[in-house]
Amino acid sequence: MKARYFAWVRERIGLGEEEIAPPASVTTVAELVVWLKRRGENYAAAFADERAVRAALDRRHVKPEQPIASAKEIAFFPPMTGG
Amino acid sequence: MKARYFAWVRERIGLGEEEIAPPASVTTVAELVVWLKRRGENYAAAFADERAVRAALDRRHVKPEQPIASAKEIAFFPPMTGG
Amino acid sequence: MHKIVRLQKTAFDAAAEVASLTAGRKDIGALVTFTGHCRDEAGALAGLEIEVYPEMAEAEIERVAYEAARRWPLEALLVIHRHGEIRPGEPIVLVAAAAEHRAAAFAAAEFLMDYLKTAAPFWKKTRRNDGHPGDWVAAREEDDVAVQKWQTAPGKS
Amino acid sequence: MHKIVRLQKTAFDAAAEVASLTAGRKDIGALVTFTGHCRDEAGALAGLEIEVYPEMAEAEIERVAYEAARRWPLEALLVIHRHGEIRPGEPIVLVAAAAEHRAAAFAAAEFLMDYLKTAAPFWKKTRRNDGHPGDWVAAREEDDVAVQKWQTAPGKS
Repeated sequence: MKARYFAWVRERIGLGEEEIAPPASVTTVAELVVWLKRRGENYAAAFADERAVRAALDRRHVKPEQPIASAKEIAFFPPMTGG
Repeated sequence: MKARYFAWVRERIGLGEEEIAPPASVTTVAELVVWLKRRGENYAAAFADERAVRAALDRRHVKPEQPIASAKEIAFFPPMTGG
Repeated sequence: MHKIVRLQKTAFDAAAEVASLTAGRKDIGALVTFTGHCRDEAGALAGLEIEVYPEMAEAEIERVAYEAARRWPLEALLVIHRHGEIRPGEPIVLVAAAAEHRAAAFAAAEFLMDYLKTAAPFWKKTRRNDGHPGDWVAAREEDDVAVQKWQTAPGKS
Repeated sequence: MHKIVRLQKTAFDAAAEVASLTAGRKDIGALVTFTGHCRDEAGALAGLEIEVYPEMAEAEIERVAYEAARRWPLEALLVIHRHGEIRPGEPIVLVAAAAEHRAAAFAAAEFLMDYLKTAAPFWKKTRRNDGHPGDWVAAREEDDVAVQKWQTAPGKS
């Protein structure tokens, strides 16, 4: 699946997007965050305060307990500040 | 004092404004309306439904029980429909 | 606070009026405008004739504008209200409220409109396309209800 | 209902956009617009850089515009949101809602802004005049509170 990062999540990870292939044991958004944090200090820094990071699955807002299922795209970002 | 009439109050009375000199016994807006209604059928028609007519004393909205005191100008008109 | 209040017979250009209110300003984060237009009621109306009690209208609008500026932290405020002959599609009233943040701008614009509708001495008479004489527009009960919410509203928020 | 939703990098002319939305219409009685501008914070800011998740932003704004049209009887709706570099004084976002009466136009415009603020994927970073790196703008708690009122709000009123 494609992962996309925005704003300071993007800056801390150092990437705007990447292909990721989590193992089958990773079934929810929260579990994916745990898995990403193990990939390096940059990921650990981005998700240090998990409550500060929001997620969207196939471009819809989701909660951490949401199953990833067959989603094609997941995005992580801080609370939005548009408008 | 000067009396001014607007919208259908003006049309029914047939005048936009006039000088009036109510007797000293007329002390409130409501009493002035009673006095005006006796001046002719046109006034009686304008004030037939007294609750439908609003008043302003020296250009401020007032209730029927408001004393006229030394006001220079009184206006009568239907509920406003601006905006 | 920059404030403009105007009564006039001629049509106005809402965009130009608002532009002049905020030109060169870099401290305004939020601008809310309301424009009220004359509707043609599916072709039935040739327009409106708006009667005004001019001295009282100016005093009332100034009073309401002052009250809005007391309740909310505003940067600029504009009220223009027309009277006389109005044709369908033309603007009748323009209210603009500018503030640092949007909550104050929205609240002030809606407050001004609710009071203009119920307290400013204007009366609309319709002009019909079928030649029959027009009627005085009746006051809407919703307008009396709308204005009541501000009587219990807090001050600066 | 006439609806326009647009994301763009370039500045827009709010007046011209609104004029094009309502041109020739004689059924619109009430038009409410909201314009959000970049403030200079008393000269401290050189501007903003707005990051966007474009595919999701379009989908979210369309969804919110659809919901607004479901809740209120609207004649026309416009949302334009910029991204990229914005200078102080420039417009960032424009929302316009047109209806027969003002209550629907005010409510829809405020609803759209409250959702744009909290649900549309845009992030602002400041650019400073003193050469220091800018910061990501923090979300405001008031915005989360503001959007909650629509969750208990009734449908068409």
